[in-house]
Amino acid sequence: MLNAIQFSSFSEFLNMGGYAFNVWSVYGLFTIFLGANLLVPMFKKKQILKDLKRRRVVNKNARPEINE
Amino acid sequence: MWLWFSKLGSPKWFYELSGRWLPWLVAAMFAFLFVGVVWALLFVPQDYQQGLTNRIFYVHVPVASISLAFFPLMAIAGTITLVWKMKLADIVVKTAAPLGAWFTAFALASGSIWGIDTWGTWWIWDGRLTSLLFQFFLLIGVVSLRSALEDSDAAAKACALLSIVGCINVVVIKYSVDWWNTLHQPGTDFVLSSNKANGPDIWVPLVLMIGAVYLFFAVSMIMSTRNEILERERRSQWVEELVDNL
Amino acid sequence: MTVGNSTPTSAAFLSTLKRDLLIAYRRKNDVVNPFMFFFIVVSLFPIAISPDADKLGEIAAGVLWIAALLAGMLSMDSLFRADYEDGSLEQLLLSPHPLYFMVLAKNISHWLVSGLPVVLVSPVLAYMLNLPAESYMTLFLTLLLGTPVLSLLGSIGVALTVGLGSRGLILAVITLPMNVPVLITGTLAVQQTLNGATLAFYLAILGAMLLASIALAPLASAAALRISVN
Amino acid sequence: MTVGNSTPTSAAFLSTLKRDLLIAYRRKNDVVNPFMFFFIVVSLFPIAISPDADKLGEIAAGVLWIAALLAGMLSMDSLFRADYEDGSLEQLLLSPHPLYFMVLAKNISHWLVSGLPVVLVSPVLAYMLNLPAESYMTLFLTLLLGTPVLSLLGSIGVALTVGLGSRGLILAVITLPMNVPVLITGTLAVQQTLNGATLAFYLAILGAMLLASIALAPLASAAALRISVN
Amino acid sequence: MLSAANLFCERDDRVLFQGLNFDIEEGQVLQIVGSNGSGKTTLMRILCGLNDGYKGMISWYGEEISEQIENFYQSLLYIGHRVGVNKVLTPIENLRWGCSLQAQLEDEQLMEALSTVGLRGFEESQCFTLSAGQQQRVSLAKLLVSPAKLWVLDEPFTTLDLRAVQHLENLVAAHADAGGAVMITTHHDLKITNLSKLDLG
Amino acid sequence: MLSAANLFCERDDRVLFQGLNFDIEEGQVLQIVGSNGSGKTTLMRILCGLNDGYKGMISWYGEEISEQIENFYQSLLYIGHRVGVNKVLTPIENLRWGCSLQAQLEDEQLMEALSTVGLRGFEESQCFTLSAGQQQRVSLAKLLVSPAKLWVLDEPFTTLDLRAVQHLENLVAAHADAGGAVMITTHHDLKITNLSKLDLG
Ligand code: HEM
Ligand SMILES: Nc1ncnc2c1ncn2[C@@H]1O[C@H](COP(=O)(O)OP(=O)(O)OP(=O)(O)O)[C@@H](O)[C@H]1O
Ligand SMILES: Nc1ncnc2c1ncn2[C@@H]1O[C@H](COP(=O)(O)OP(=O)(O)OP(=O)(O)O)[C@@H](O)[C@H]1O
Ligand SMILES: [Mg+2]
Ligand SMILES: [Mg+2]
Repeated sequence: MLNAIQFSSFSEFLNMGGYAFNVWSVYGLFTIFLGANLLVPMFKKKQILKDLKRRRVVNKNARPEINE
Repeated sequence: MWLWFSKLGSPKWFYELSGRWLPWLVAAMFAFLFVGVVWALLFVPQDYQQGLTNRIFYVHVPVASISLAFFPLMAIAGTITLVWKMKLADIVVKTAAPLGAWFTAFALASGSIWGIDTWGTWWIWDGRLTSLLFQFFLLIGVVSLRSALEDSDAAAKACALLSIVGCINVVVIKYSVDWWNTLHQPGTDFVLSSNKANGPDIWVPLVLMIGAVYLFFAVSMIMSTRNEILERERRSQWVEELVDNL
Repeated sequence: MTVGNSTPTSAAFLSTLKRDLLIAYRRKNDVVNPFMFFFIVVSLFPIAISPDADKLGEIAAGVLWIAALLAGMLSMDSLFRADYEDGSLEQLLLSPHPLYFMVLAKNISHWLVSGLPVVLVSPVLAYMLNLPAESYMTLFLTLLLGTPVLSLLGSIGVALTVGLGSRGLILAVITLPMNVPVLITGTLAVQQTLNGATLAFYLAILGAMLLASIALAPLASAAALRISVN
Repeated sequence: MTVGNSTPTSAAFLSTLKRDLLIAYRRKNDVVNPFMFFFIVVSLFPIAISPDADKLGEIAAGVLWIAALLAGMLSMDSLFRADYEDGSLEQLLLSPHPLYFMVLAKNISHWLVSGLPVVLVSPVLAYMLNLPAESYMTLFLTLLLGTPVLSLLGSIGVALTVGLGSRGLILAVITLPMNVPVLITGTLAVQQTLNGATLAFYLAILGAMLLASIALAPLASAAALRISVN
Repeated sequence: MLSAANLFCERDDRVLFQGLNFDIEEGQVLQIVGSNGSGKTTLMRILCGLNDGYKGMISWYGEEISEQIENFYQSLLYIGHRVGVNKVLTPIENLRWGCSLQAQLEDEQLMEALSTVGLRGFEESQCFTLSAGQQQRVSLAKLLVSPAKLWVLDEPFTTLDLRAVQHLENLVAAHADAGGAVMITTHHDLKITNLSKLDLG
Repeated sequence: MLSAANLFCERDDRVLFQGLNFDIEEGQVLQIVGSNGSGKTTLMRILCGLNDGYKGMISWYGEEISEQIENFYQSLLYIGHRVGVNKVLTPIENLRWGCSLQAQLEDEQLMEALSTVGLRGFEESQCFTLSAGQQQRVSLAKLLVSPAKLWVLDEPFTTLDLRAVQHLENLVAAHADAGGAVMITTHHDLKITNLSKLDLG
């Protein structure tokens, strides 16, 4: 069922039968698209937890009143 | 059933459940993605008309077809928000809108790049393209409305309503744009999938990629949903415990 | 306590309509500006594209429709704003009548004041842009049926954004895409009747859109208002 | 009293610029919406006029200029409004520095945020509207020089109307006519360079307009602000 | 007539009130007291159906309020922080529209109400030429002609001068005596017999 | 330092004040009193140059004010009804910009000022998440770091709680003691020695 690899060399693969720009830019954008939507929520989670931690500490210690 | 429904509405329950599922989903996503991409790039035979640009097919089609599902999804979640005031549904409306905009943007971009060689132009004012473009605009509208409304309760309801209205509109726009286009450019049909009939070499990687993109959609939605839950429930006991245990 | 008879909804509807027309009459800017805006935007096109009569004639219908759409949409902002700010909107929400009719009354008054003048002046501008003479009637009738749809749809967007401090262009971004079907029908009507299609077909479609939006849009606006006032 | 060194005007200028950019970064809508409006308005034209590439190519330059003008003008509203409402504008008027520079800083930040994205995306839209490829550069450069002029002129109108409760379309009616010379120069440049004229001439004119409006418009805006705050 | 059971409201993660129970009966004047930001305005808006960010049960003559919202609105007069007076209309035009939603009244009745609240001679001036206190009076003129049994007044004394305050207090007392009910917030001490208070802290 | 001679102001055909003469000297606290609408805010805005609908002469250290507006503005700190706090910026960002127009300060000084007014822990929250009183405090933090000699404060006590009011009064007194001058409106009784009053009726 599986065809053979369609390319005989790596440079041929990179060249994509002359459509290198189109194919690779689409796959590049695809990577960005996936990456952004996976990494951004990941970092955001870290940030949120850090922020919550900080606030937890602040809420325990701070007196939100005027200090004389 | 109802119990399950209301439990699903409980953010804490969802957070814990999704926390257990997420690693598996991520693993499955990467597996599908890896096999799908390698197959699509390396093994799929050249198309007699399009040459090797048919590789674009395997990312364009899954993303484009899922992007059409966003407004229905948001409209359903929005209805649940308005009628049953379920918090989780609003979170879905909130996280789906930007992700939908990404999906739509990528469908537009990959389609355009594909078009460079198949049509000889990046863009034509064809019915399907135009309606997808306007879907993109409407999604940006939902995102903007959300970010403009500072009061989160009002924002939730306003976006839910806009999603419902927008869903109707996406449908109407699609039909009217098709009508407009076919009256004007009867010839501009896509060089669509004559591919489909061509046997498993062509469609198995497509199925894999569709699976991968669906999994990606699920993973990304779940991750943003979990973040949103953390932010909204930050005063609740279970989040405080979670934070303290870090 | 001097108590009168309780009001039928029709009387409340008329009273709201009359009030809004009276306010528009007092604030003449609201009447004149959409009209002026329409005029100015349309006259930018001969300047920006070409003063050539033939070229203008080809694009005239589209330009007039787009300018009418923009003028309508940008004038919508005043539909609920003053009422929101002075508290009248709350009074409206607390009236014992279906909000649907109250919103409809405001929509009608707004269209009479800012949409109708644009429709009425459109033949003049069509002449200035050299629209083919056979199309005047089509343009006029489609605008007459189409601009109220635009108003009704726009009012949903306005109701959603009335509570925002800084609105900027968000109203436009929300509502412009919704107007596409109307725009398509209107401009197709002008082009296709020139090619021999029957006007009645397009008018029927616009009429159906108008009926649907009269039936549904005020409901959505009413729901949106309740959300915004919250 | 902890007293620092008194501020040179350049530092106050930079601080105001930075603040406005920061606000724009926080209120992402102000950045995204003018851009989206531009995009949406431009995409209405193929729908309203014709999806035919050749026809679109003829009107592309004019359409892009008009859409940029409208987007710029309608986004202007946010230039001073929030500051007026929260009192920051008064603080600006009471700063020991020439108001000219403060207004200029706000104008620059506003253009960077709402004008520049429009200019940057214009080649893409030019492509979609099938503008002749030779004209991309002309269009881009004329917009790059022309939109700041539109912003600077618009800011006078905004400063005059910032105190008005209901603005509606009055800003548009005031400022659109002022923008006609820029529009003419910009679109002529595109047409005439296609016919072989030199671009430099038009760029020189636009450059002169830009210099003149940098020199004068903030003065007028500053005066208008003093009047509006009164 | 109006009763609330087990009301709970939270805004911005801060609980404003919880487990709140109270009734208003005919003839009663209920003053809601509490410091700034304690939720007085929020409570009133919840009761009037302008805000649905609450949990609990509100009923009107024993039935749930959402079941019979039109009856309720027919009997309700709410005057909030923003008084609902359009600036370009004249007092008489404002009053005419404001009342027309609930009752059909003759212009003479409206004119009389306006002159009772001290606006004789101003009936035909546009409201932006009136002072803040006079605008407040326009909205209070509604109290004189409305058929509503329940008045909900949110800080109605702001910007009023002493004589007007006195007049309004008398009006409130008279309304209660005639079988109406009044719910009112103010930081000012009311000299009304039969006053009950609800303290939000 | 600041003196007004024969000031006259009319708004909407109503004379607010006429023949008004007064001086503010170093070390003085001047409270402007008067009923609502008597023109307190208008007077302050006239003195600051935000309103030019007046007749008369205002001078700064003996010279006409318009001749040396930049010197004057270098020494002036005005906090009006609208306090100049942007809602989307954080307190530290607001303070940084607000001060940068007059003086170059280090971030540490600003942080310290914010924690002195009780905003420790809120330096990085956007201001729309702060309560009205906290927003007011952001603007008052400027008093701690500004080099201005003349403070013009229009109802600075609104929305502040009792401790904050006390703190602000101390601040005003200390500023006067250190050779500054303060002009202030409030309906509240100031417990400050060496207070002069100007009554607008
Ligand atoms: C900007 C340009 C394009 C856009 C916005 C676009 C949009 C879409 C959308 C929305 C779909 C999903 C349709 C559905 O699931 O019902 C789709 C599917 C597809 N597109 Fe594109 N497309 C573009 C360009 C192209 C080009 C240039 C080609 C190839 C020549 C292409 C080939 C396909 C194919 C084969 C499918 C699958 C068809 C099907 O499942 O019915 N597209 N596209
Ligand atoms: N639109 C809003 N969004 C979020 N929170 C709000 C909103 N309006 C008010 N709040 C919060 O709700 C609380 C109660 O406000 P409310 O206006 O009910 O107070 P109040 O008792 O009427 O005060 P006042 O005496 O100042 O009128 C306040 O703490 C405020 O921060
Ligand atoms: N923008 C305006 N246009 C016309 N008249 C105005 C304007 N602002 C205020 N006035 C009038 O000027 C008078 C004085 O107003 P001002 O705001 O100075 O009063 P105030 O003493 O500060 O009152 P308060 O104690 O309420 O702050 C008022 O009678 C008002 O009607
Ligand atoms: Mg209140
Ligand atoms: Mg005042």
